[in-house]
Amino acid sequence: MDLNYTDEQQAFRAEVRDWLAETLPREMSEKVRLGKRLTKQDSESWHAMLNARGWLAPNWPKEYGGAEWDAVQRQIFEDECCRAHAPRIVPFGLSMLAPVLMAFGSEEQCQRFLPRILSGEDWWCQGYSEPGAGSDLAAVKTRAVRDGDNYVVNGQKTWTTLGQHADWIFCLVRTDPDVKKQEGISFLLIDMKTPGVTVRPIVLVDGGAEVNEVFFDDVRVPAENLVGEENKGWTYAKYLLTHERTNIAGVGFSNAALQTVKDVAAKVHAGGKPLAQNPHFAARVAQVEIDLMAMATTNLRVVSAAAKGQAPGAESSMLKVKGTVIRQELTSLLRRAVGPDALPFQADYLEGGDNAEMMGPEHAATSAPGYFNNRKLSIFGGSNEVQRTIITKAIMGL
Amino acid sequence: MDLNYTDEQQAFRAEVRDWLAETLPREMSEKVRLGKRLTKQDSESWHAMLNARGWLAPNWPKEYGGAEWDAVQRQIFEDECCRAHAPRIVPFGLSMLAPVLMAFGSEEQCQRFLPRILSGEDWWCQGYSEPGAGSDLAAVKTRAVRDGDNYVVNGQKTWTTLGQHADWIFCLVRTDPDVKKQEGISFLLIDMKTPGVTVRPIVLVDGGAEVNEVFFDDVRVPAENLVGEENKGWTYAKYLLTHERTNIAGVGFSNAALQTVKDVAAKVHAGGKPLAQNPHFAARVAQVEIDLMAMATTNLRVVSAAAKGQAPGAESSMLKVKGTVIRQELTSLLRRAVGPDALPFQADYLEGGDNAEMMGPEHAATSAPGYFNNRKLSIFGGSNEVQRTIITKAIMGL
Amino acid sequence: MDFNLTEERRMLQDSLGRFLSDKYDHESRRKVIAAGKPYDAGLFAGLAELGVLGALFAEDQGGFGGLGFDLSVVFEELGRAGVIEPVLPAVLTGSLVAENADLVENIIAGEAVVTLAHSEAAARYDLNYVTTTSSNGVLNGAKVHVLNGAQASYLVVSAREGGDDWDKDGIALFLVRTDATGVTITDHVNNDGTSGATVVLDNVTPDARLTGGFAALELAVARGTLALSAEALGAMESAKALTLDYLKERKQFGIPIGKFQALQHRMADVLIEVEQARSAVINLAGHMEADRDTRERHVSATKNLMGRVGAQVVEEAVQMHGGIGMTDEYALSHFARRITMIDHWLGDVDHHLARFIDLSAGEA
Amino acid sequence: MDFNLTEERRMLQDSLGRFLSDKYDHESRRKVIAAGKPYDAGLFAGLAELGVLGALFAEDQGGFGGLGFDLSVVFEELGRAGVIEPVLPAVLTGSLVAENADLVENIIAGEAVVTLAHSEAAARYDLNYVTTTSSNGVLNGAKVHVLNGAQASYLVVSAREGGDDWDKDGIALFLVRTDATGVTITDHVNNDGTSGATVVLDNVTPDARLTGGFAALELAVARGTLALSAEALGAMESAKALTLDYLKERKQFGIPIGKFQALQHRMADVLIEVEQARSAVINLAGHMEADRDTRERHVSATKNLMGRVGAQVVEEAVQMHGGIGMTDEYALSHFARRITMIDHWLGDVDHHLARFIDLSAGEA
Repeated sequence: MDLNYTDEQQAFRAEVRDWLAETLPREMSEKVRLGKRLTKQDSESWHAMLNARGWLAPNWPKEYGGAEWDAVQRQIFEDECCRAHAPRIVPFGLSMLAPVLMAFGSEEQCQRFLPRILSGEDWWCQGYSEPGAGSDLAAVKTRAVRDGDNYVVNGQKTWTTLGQHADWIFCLVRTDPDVKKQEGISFLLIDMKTPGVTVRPIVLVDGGAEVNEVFFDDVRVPAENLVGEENKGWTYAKYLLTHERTNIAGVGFSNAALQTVKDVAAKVHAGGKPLAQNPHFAARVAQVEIDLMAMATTNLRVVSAAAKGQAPGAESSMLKVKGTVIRQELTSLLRRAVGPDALPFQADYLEGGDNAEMMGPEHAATSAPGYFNNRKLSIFGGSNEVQRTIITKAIMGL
Repeated sequence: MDLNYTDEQQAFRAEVRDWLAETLPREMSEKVRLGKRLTKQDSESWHAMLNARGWLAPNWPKEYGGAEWDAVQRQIFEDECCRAHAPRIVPFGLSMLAPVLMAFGSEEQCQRFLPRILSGEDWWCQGYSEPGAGSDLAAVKTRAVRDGDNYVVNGQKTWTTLGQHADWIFCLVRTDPDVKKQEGISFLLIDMKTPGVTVRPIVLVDGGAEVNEVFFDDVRVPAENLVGEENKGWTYAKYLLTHERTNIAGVGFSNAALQTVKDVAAKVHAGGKPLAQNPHFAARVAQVEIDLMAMATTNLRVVSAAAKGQAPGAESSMLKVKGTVIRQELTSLLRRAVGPDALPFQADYLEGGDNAEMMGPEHAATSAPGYFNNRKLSIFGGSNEVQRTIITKAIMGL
Repeated sequence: MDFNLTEERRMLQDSLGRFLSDKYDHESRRKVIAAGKPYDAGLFAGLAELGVLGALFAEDQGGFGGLGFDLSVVFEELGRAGVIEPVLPAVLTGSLVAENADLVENIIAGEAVVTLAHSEAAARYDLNYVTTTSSNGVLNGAKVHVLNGAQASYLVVSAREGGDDWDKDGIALFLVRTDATGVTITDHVNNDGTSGATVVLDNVTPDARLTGGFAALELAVARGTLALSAEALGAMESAKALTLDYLKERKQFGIPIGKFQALQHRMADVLIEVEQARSAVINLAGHMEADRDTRERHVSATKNLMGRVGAQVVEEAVQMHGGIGMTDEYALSHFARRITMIDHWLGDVDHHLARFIDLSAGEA
Repeated sequence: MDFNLTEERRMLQDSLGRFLSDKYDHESRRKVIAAGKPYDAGLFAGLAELGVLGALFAEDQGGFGGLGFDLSVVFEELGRAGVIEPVLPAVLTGSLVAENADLVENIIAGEAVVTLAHSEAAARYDLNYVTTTSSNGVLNGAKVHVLNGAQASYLVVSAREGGDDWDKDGIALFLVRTDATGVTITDHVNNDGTSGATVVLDNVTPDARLTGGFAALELAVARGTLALSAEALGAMESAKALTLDYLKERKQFGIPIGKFQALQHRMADVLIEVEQARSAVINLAGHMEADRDTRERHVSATKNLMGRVGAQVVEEAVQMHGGIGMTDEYALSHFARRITMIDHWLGDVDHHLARFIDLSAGEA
């Protein structure tokens, strides 16, 4: 037992921290720190900076231009990025599609798509969820019918995050409606510029439009864009879901959010004293900090086992649930810390407009929208209800 | 809308309060206040005092010697008894069996048993639960086979509260094993002195033995002790369960328990100041007090509707759940208030021994056992899980 | 003890409920907000015509209500429908301008919005913090979170005539025309769709100095807290109803999600807590006319409970709905925002918990 | 970073686990308590022989461990089995009597129980409250909650040489023979089956004045807190295992109750929180040798978390079991009592939450 990082790991952390200090533009980290929304250009430019340094794809093998870090290195990198308020890397191409292509795609597909993911030429989005399906991902209704060298796709996807920026979408489509629902699904890559693809933004409770509906109306997709075998898509999807769960605990995000809460509570006054000295508020913050200290270690235990090649089982579901509980509690603490100044809806400020006059203290504008937006954490990516069922069933062996 | 009691109701409250002040022996109320265990004699003597005043059977009709109070009067009486730390009236004969006899028993049974319940000559206990059945009360296995003018009973009951003191037990027994489980149950009255009845106490986590197992080994019960019709027992049992739910919210108990917590917190010191001034502890107490203020009104709303003849539906399940959550939180606050002095197990003191030297402050001895014992509140009388299912199904109409 | 509404209040409740379900729906409300309008003037006029504003005033003030249960009946219905029209300002200022009969008449007719300009940037939720000054007959200072400030014709402004920033003594109240010289009002929309404003007062001459200081202000805010709490209750009832429908209708893995026991049990807790919220509103309404200490203890108890239950109802309702519950298109998200933001108006859970403790100890 | 035990610690863990599952069960423990015995002397000797006490001391003290992770490994196993034999006193006093090599040898051999007589009736959980006096070479005062006081041959007694009742400065530590003139020990059983005592000191001449004052005491209590936390973790693991078995085996309405989704989801939270508790114990063990402020911040973080999680595990395990979980016959009730009472030893959730806040602000 040793809670200390090795000298090598500490050197790596220092290297990452120094690089971030030099490279990450101040206006970008301020946007992240203050919870403002990032533009497409922000994301693309951060993507390019990481790619230039060779740190864009932590879990890719070196032959494809990846960093090939182990799980502990990846955790250190995540922590430092959160600490520096770096933008979150858009994961759909890099961490979700790429592992599937490497495992199940053809050599041609890898050669064609992977370099364009790294270069940022292709922005990918995910076409999994459908209206009315919720956590039952296998209930795919979008149909793909083979017609010569093409599939003809009809149907609808929803909750497609940042689909409005995307060049390509990877989709689960139904290629056989007559078998068990998991067995007739295929994994198809679709160019968003193909005729018949329509994107409609969904405005959320925080006033933003980060998710979309994507409609397919007789969309013709070359058969070469099928990944792996027809009707085996469910296998690939499940593989992807495992990969989606890296950094699932979000310890770095929570550490940064805790710091934000503390900063605000130190500045804001209640009854003439800093809110940080209010015993009730201090107790709430201390409670979540103590939980986070423990979860950071729970996370490292899982990461450290993963670094030794042990596959995480129910652990990643546990981290998902506890991680989101803590993150949501922190968003709730932030809106409470901000107090009445959480009332105004400052749309211009949220969208990152520089000349918008801000009302109230720092973080006031983003605290309520952040609270509302982060309700998604326990819904998306396998709801916490689904995770809880997985945990108990796995451990009971039911 | 009017939150005030009528003049009549206020006069009734004053009458009850005065009578309690005059009648309730100090040593008895001190036992209750301090959470000590009552002896059989304590219960019998309080029973006799109430009977002498005509207040023993609030919900019985006058013809049988009851007080025939409405729901609001009953609530006032309960509140005042709790406030005065009166012993709880043992309910098995008075509030559970008696309504069943009045509704479904024969005239002979009423004439024979009701006066003896009032006089205290017969102490009744309840034979519902069986080992392994839990909340599934219809899973009765104890068999009663007709043999001439008798039933021959074999089987086992459990969790029989205060069965060690009882003269009689009312039992659910299976008289027809070949039909749907609810349809082959009968309601039988058994004299505990009959050969073949054995009572074995169950020691609980608090060191006390308030519940028992009751074994029946070829016990011969006269057929005249069958209540109502053979195989209709489930109907009577359900009727009884509704009656068991009077004062289900336990507002009076919670008010008394809250006062106890406050008294202890005012006396006990933490860091040189009264614990009551500790902001963390004060916040816990205030939170439960606010919940209790609301629940008292929720309870009065239900009681007041009941007084007008409206039958409570999901409301009584709601009161059961919220009432037990609050009561359990109060027992937890009490043990926390007492602090390290909750450690010693003071058996002699608990049993009410007067010459046992008490360690630590008042209530120290009973705080931990009280916490453990009151875990039962969410288990017995229809577990909170069962209640929650009832609530949602009733309101969704599922 | 009687938990039934009087005949008059039941009639008001029924007619208001009918009016709102006929004239008001989620789509029309969304359109008003999207169009950048603070509210629907026609609808507000309709509410006034129906007597909604009159119900907030006593008979000797020209109304036909004015007691705690009048406020709770009206605002529960407004909350249930998600109304953003400026009824609350009349509660916050009504008792303060009551002696000005003409103005009250205009308020009741829906012709004048009079709102409270009291909060200041550093006050957070403390009612006694006032730095705006009144001296030499003019007011100077800045007010924030002024509800419907840009739509109001008059403001009730708190200003200090003596004492330090936190003193209860020395606070006076003034009636100020919004078009008076030196008044600058900047308008914004709030997260719950209501309209807020900041007000800067630069050597403003008030129309009148009103009777009553801090104690009158505290009572006005108590009435506002009751109105907000009842509104939150109504909104919770709507969120609850939407969720119950969703649990029945929505199928996953082939069965209605309301059959999943984990959701049933959590929904049971939501149902219980909404009843608790209703009782808390009744408690506050029933003690609105009690002595100050009793009333204020109930103010803080109720607002604390509404904040806690509100968060639970919002979070559970959204979670049980899944993604759809987070969309602007679906009514739930609007109720969620309103319930949540009510925790930020006139004191949140923590503020009122601490205040309840102080009041219980006789210290506030 | 490495979350695996060293080879030595793993061997100790294995042999201790085997020894306890062979020699120790719920029935035998119950019989010892029912017979009014404080513990089983034979079993305690067996534990000593196995090296359990030696693992608590460093090599230069005659042991073969003494670090945070040695304590956590030993006490997790003791907790898992529900051991009431007096191992904890050696943790609470070991670092204080370390310079007395003969005494340490006796402790390690299981021949002497040396326990801490520090708490006083009005101290609650505050370590700095001491009114027992040391003057003119004799001790006078009264101590409470002395673990295994009636079975000990020596006490480490804290007494005040200067300062007021709450000062950290002026506290000194003394070694006192339990059979010394003027020592009166009254013993009792605790709710968790352990043996406690009150000690009255009436002009008692100590055997020795020990090196170190409050700082040494604080470290000893930090080690005790780690031991208690690890023990609670072990007990939680047992409560969890019993509950998982019960969920699988117990049928209601014809199906295993573990198939009920509401219970599955609550059990998932229990499983998550037990992992949190394990991490909290690791955090404290891993910082036991850190600087004082870091160490004490982890002491309070861990003890607070253990108290919260402990209550959740106990309450959920009992609730899921139903009545059977409340019976003395069934092992769960003993784990429930031990886990709950650990919240009352060396500071409960509230005490340590407040202390964590103070320590984080550099104020304790």
